[in-house]
Amino acid sequence: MRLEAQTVFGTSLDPAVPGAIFTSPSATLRERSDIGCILLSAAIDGNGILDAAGEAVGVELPATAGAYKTQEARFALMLSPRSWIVQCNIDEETALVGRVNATFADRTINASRFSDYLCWFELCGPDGTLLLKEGGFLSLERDGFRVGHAKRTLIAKVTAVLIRLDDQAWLIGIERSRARYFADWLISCACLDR
Amino acid sequence: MTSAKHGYRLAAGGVIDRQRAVSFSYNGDHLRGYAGDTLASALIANGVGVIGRSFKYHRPRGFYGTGMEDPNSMLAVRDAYGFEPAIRAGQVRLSEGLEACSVTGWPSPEFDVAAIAQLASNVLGAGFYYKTMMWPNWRLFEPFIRRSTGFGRLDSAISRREMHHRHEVADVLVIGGGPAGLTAARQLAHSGLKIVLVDDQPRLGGALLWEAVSFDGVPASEWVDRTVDALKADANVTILTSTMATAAYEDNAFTLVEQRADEHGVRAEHHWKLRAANVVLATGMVDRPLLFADNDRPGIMLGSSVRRLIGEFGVAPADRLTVYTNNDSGYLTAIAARKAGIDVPVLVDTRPQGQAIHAAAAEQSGVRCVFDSQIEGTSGYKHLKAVTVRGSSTVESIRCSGLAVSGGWTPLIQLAGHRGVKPVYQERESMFVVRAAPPGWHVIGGAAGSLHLTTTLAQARAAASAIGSDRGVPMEQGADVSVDCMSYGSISPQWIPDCGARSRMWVDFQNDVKVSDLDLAARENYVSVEHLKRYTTLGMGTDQGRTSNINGLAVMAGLTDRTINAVGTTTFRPPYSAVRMGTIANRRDGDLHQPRRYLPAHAIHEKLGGVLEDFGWERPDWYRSNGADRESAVEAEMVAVRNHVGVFDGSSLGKIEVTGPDAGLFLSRFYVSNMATLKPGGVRYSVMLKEDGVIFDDGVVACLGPNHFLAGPTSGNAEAVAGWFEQWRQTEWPTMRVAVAPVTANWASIAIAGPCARDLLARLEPDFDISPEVFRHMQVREGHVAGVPARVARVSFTGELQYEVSVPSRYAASLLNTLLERGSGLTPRAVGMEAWLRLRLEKGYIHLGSDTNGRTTPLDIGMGGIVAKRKDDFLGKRSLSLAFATSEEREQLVGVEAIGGTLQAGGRILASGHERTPCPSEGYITSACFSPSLGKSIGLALVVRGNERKGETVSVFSDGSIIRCRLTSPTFYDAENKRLNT
Amino acid sequence: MIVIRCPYCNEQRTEEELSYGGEANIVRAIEPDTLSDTEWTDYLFMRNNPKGLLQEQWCCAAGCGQWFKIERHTVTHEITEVIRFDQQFSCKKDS
Amino acid sequence: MTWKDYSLGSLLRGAAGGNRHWRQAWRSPEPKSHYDVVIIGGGGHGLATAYYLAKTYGITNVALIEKGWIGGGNTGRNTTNVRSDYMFPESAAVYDLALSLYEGLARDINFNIMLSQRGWLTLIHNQHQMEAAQHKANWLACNGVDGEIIDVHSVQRMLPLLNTGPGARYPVLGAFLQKRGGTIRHDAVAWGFARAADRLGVDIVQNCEVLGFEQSGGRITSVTTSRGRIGCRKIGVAVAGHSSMIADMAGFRLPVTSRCLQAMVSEPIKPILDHVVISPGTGVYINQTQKGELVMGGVLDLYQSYGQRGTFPTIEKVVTSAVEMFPAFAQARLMRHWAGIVDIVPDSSPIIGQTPVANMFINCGWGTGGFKAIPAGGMLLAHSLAKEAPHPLAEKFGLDRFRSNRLVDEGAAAGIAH
Repeated sequence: MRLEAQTVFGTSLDPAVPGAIFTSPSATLRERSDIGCILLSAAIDGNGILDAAGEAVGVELPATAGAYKTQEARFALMLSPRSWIVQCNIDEETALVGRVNATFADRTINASRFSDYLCWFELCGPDGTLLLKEGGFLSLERDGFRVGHAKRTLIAKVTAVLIRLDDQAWLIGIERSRARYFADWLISCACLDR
Repeated sequence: MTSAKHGYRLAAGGVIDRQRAVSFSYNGDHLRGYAGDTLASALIANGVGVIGRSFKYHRPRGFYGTGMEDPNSMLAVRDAYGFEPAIRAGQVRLSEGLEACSVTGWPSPEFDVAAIAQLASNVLGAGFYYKTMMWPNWRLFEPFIRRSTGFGRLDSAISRREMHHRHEVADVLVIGGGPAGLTAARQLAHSGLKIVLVDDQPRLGGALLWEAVSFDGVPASEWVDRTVDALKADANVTILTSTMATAAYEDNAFTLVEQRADEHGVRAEHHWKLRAANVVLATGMVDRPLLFADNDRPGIMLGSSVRRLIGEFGVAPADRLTVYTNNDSGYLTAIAARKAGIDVPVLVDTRPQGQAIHAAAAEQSGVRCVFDSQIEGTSGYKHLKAVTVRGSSTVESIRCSGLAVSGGWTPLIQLAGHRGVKPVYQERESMFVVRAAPPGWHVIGGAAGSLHLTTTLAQARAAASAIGSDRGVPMEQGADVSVDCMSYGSISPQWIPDCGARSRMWVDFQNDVKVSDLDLAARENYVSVEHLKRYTTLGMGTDQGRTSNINGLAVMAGLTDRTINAVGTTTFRPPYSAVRMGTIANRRDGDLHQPRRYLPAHAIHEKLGGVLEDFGWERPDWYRSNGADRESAVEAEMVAVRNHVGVFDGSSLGKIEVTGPDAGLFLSRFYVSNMATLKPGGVRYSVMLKEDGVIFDDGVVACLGPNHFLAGPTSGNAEAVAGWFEQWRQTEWPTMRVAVAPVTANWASIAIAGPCARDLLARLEPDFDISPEVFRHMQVREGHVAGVPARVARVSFTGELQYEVSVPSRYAASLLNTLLERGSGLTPRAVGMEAWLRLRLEKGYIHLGSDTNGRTTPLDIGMGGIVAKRKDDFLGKRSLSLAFATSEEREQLVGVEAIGGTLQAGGRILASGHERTPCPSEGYITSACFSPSLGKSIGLALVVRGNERKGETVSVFSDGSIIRCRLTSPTFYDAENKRLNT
Repeated sequence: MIVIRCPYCNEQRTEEELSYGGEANIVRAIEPDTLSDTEWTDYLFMRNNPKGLLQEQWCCAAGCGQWFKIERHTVTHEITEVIRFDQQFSCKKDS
Repeated sequence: MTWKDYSLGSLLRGAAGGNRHWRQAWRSPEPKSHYDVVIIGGGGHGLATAYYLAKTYGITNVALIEKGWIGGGNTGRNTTNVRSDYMFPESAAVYDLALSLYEGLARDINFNIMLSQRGWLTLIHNQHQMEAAQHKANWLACNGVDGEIIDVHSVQRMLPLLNTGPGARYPVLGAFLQKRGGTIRHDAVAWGFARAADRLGVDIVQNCEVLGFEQSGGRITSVTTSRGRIGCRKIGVAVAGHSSMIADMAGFRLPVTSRCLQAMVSEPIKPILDHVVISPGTGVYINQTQKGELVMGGVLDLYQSYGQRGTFPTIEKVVTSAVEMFPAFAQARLMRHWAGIVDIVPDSSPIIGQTPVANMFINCGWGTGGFKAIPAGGMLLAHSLAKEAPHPLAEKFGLDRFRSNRLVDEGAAAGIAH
């Protein structure tokens, strides 16, 4: 027996556009249920263990907030000085968690399953920035959020992990229970004619 | 409608589009204006004179201004997209089919029966209501007063305006698109700085749209067009027209309201939050009224408004216009009127001839000027008919249909005031100005009190240069332009005229505050500017004192022999101009008002007929599939758990992984129980306290392996507890080797409870031994169930054998389905919150927040033994030895059983010997239900000295009646714990 | 709208992204049992509340989750210093 | 008493005489060099203290000193709501005393304070709140204070514009109603008490800022002010958000932090809301003034502040919630928002009585709810000053409760903000 996996929006995908939660000429929102991730939490400071952890997950762990490291199909971003999200294919989650926790048997670094904690959205299109900025500043610095960078911030009252893939594409991780609300918010921003 | 001696459209002039006529209605009359008109200019052009009535005396009111300074022209306005119950006509742009209606005066502003109040004006002086209507009771009078107040009625129509939020960051925010703002923006453009220029009008230019100005010999409009083109060529410049900067906050954050209109009205509103490093305040200035007897008659208008009407809209306010001034800008009005062909019988200047720099120019255009003169009074009730002019030795009556007044200028510095700037009175110009601008601000032009355009432009260039060098950017040196225009010159104010009755001099036109009211306030010692305002209601109308404040406090200064600076101004409060509440709320209604949180198996709960309630998460309270109504369904759900098996979605329960070499020690500092001694595979229940000793949260902690714990706070506190852990880790115990990772949403937790729970779990084919002797109560296992990774805790909230199965959330729906479908023969039922809570009540387990309150300690809920055993410290422990925790008055948790009757949560336990309220009480029923298993009404209660009173019979007061109850042990069901240990 | 640059993630954060922790530098005793009731309740309840500069702790709650300290004027709301939690303010105030 | 000359008759007489017969509502005397009692703080509580000190306890050699203008602090900035639906008997006794005194105050001080007992409704959004409301109703009945639960149909009748439809984010199951709750014209309370105290001999000294104290033998002998040194036998303090500063000058600490509480009004509209409503779902409370303005308030701003300027996120929260509760309010226009400095203590209950300085007595800690308690606060502080012992109703509200942690935490007991 094996239980069936279901995505957050598994039952409400727009059949017209495969995988899209909504689409308009200027923006498209998709759920990226193929993205998995794990959460690394360190019990101590020190860059020494970072290298070992990076080796275990196959991507360098960035030591500064906002940096977004990629190595082949792995991506890593810093959540806090002692925690990182490592993105991987969802099928690799178990193996990655196992590898880290085997490397750090005393749990000075712990890997937690995190694929189901965040719902990853991909927002594409020329209006992407405008839509996101309805919910907050994204950055209080002019040009403060460049392509290839990550950020944790508040959008429309919920915390979001944001990755700017390119000028017109974003990955947005939202806590699963609030993902539906977040999508509703973006849809309401996009539905109105500008 | 009315004769042409009121306002009319000039044959030429203005920046309106005379090719595009716009039809609209006013009080049902169909009228026409032009694109580019405001509702105010169109109404004046159509000869509308009386636009409303004043608040207290219902005096006829005409347009006193053309913009938001106008205290009089509040109208209800409907366009194709929405409805404004009351808005100043000058703030509405005319659109096709627009409907405007009066909101004051009954049956109409022209004829208002309540005008009879004027007869009693001596009785209705300042603050009269504080002195009467006390007997027998204010409530008797209140309805009459209330009915007479307010502008406009809300209607229930849903606005079709589109609403958006905008958040933006800029290097420079330029507020005001007149000559000052445009010059500053132009010079900063193309420097790489990101500039946002806002102006509240649809067209940039500010006063250049209507003042007679030329730049380098060409009309100002060409300079404006050129400048705007240059700004638009820079992609870093954002121009927002029809956009009001409504408020300024800390760190140069602003709110802006942008209206986007089409020919049918205001189609969309964008509410901006904008933060800028630098701010250029170029908001200009407005004229202020002059005080004289009967200065409130329709037909009397601010001089600057008259010039704007003529210059921007091609509208004459009257065919025969007297001008009254104490400064040189009045001459500009007279000359503009003459140029437009309006008859100007006389210009009355309060000053000596020597001061009037434009007198010759005025006389050249055919205006007779009289000096050292005052207007002593006016006549005409619904429209001005004549004014009486008193010179040094003469008195003459001048017939006229309009009077333009200019009593000096008021710089619009409200936004600086929002930041706490105290305006300073500058004697020479008789105006309040900003002396110390907030950091990063530059106040220029009219807002800075500049009375000549040359000065204004120089200030703008200086501000731009300062910003440029501040930011280290290259700056195009703006070319000097030669400006040809008339200066506003100089002023000599005379605040209280020495002729005319003070009880006829209006200071506040909307609220009917007169000089005599200020007199009375001064006599009664309401002399502080705030007392003055509040006692007389001066400046408290919808115009927020734009025309009345300065005159009011200058009069008060005179009455009390103080300087104007000593009196000071009232504080400017945001917003600068009233903002529709719907604009602020924007699209945040219904489900978007506050995020809802959904369980991972939400769709299944809906399918099962779950009645969802917001418990912080959307959770099923009960299931329609289990019964026709709440009571029968809840009972069926309870019976299922007690007799076979129930399935409950507890996914919202908090899950925090605490890891690292010091994880156990770390947790032991929070919980009353020592978590450090928990062995892998073990689970322990406990409570945690805040430092004041009060219970903050409860839950179980599982030890998943060495240095690896999973804390399970309550659903409602999950995020707060994670934050609490992290705060202590960072701030007090930074050397502990521990990490805190909240992972709640990652896992769906489905509890299966009941005598058949093990059988049901077995059908999920766990890959570990679940036999009772191996997997015991208060233990945890990690492995796989139904082929997916799982954590299974054997814990019980219901008193039955119970497993909590956690799987990654993507499997939640499938797990729930599987449990309900694979349970054939075991008849599993979905169980909702209510049944779940009643089951635990039978067992006597506390529900945090119901059976504990913000003062409950572990000593009160029977955990004193555990506290006493702890030798080491934990948060809140020290407070348990303070007097409060050990006092005799503590309410302690007990069970209660009804002796006949039904218990209800919230019932008060009366002090013994009392049978009727009011009387002392000693605690309350914290939870209650009818127990199907026990066949009686039971509850938990917090009762003073409860522990020693078990067995006692008490009276409980609830909803007006009293029932008898027995205090018992809190555990009603299976006190020996046989069932959960099976 | 208060804006603070978090000394950990180096982002400017608006007050909506931050949480407030009140007065900084309140240290919990290692052994609370040795404190008198007065000392303990001082720790629990008594707070600096100056009209002027106040040293306080904030958390970059919606950002990197780190607690840090600032010195801020309680009337103007001007922030005069922002430091990491393990750093000392440059000039120690009297009170 | 002769000074009670406000009446319709005197208005008519005044009108006939050009309103020249009105006297100063209160004098502005120069401070004397010594008083029996100096009261610091010319807000409602200080003024009420002065009045009751003179009226009830016969002590009239009193100066009330105020930094700015009387009623200029929270008294003139609050949302003017009054109620007494408190659960702890000690709180109920204080707030009900206040409301009872308010009920007779207009005639007592011969000044129309416009008490409008239009009913105070606390909405009930869910089952948990319903149980809490039932507990409250039962407890109030035990305390002898009025209050009842009404069902959603009655709520709809009273508040026809309230959003009770299926799209409402916060469903309404009913409401807790205290009929005696309502509103009062806030300035009138300050001015009325000032005038009455003045007529009984109290010197009200405005623009008189406290700069320090002179102490001897653990007692304050004089107050140094911006208008000179004023000697005193006893001293009363009622300065709300500025309590910590006075305590600082006198040499003791308080469990008080000062925070901004914002309030706001819309432009006036025709009567549309006849009661005072609070939604525990959003923490927002609303009433409509006699002038037609919608008055709204909500939660405290995030941080300690003496700024008297609010922050926009709070405004947005309050307005958005008001519109969610009453969708038609979207059409009303927000005219003005402002802030007061409130004195927050850990249990949100007042501190009344003796301070560590022998002859100094304090009244503070009312937090967001001081206006509704003004007459009681004044009465209890006056008693402390007169008798140098707590009033029986104030015994549980001493500063000493923070040493034993015997707090009176109404909000914690209710499980919702109050």
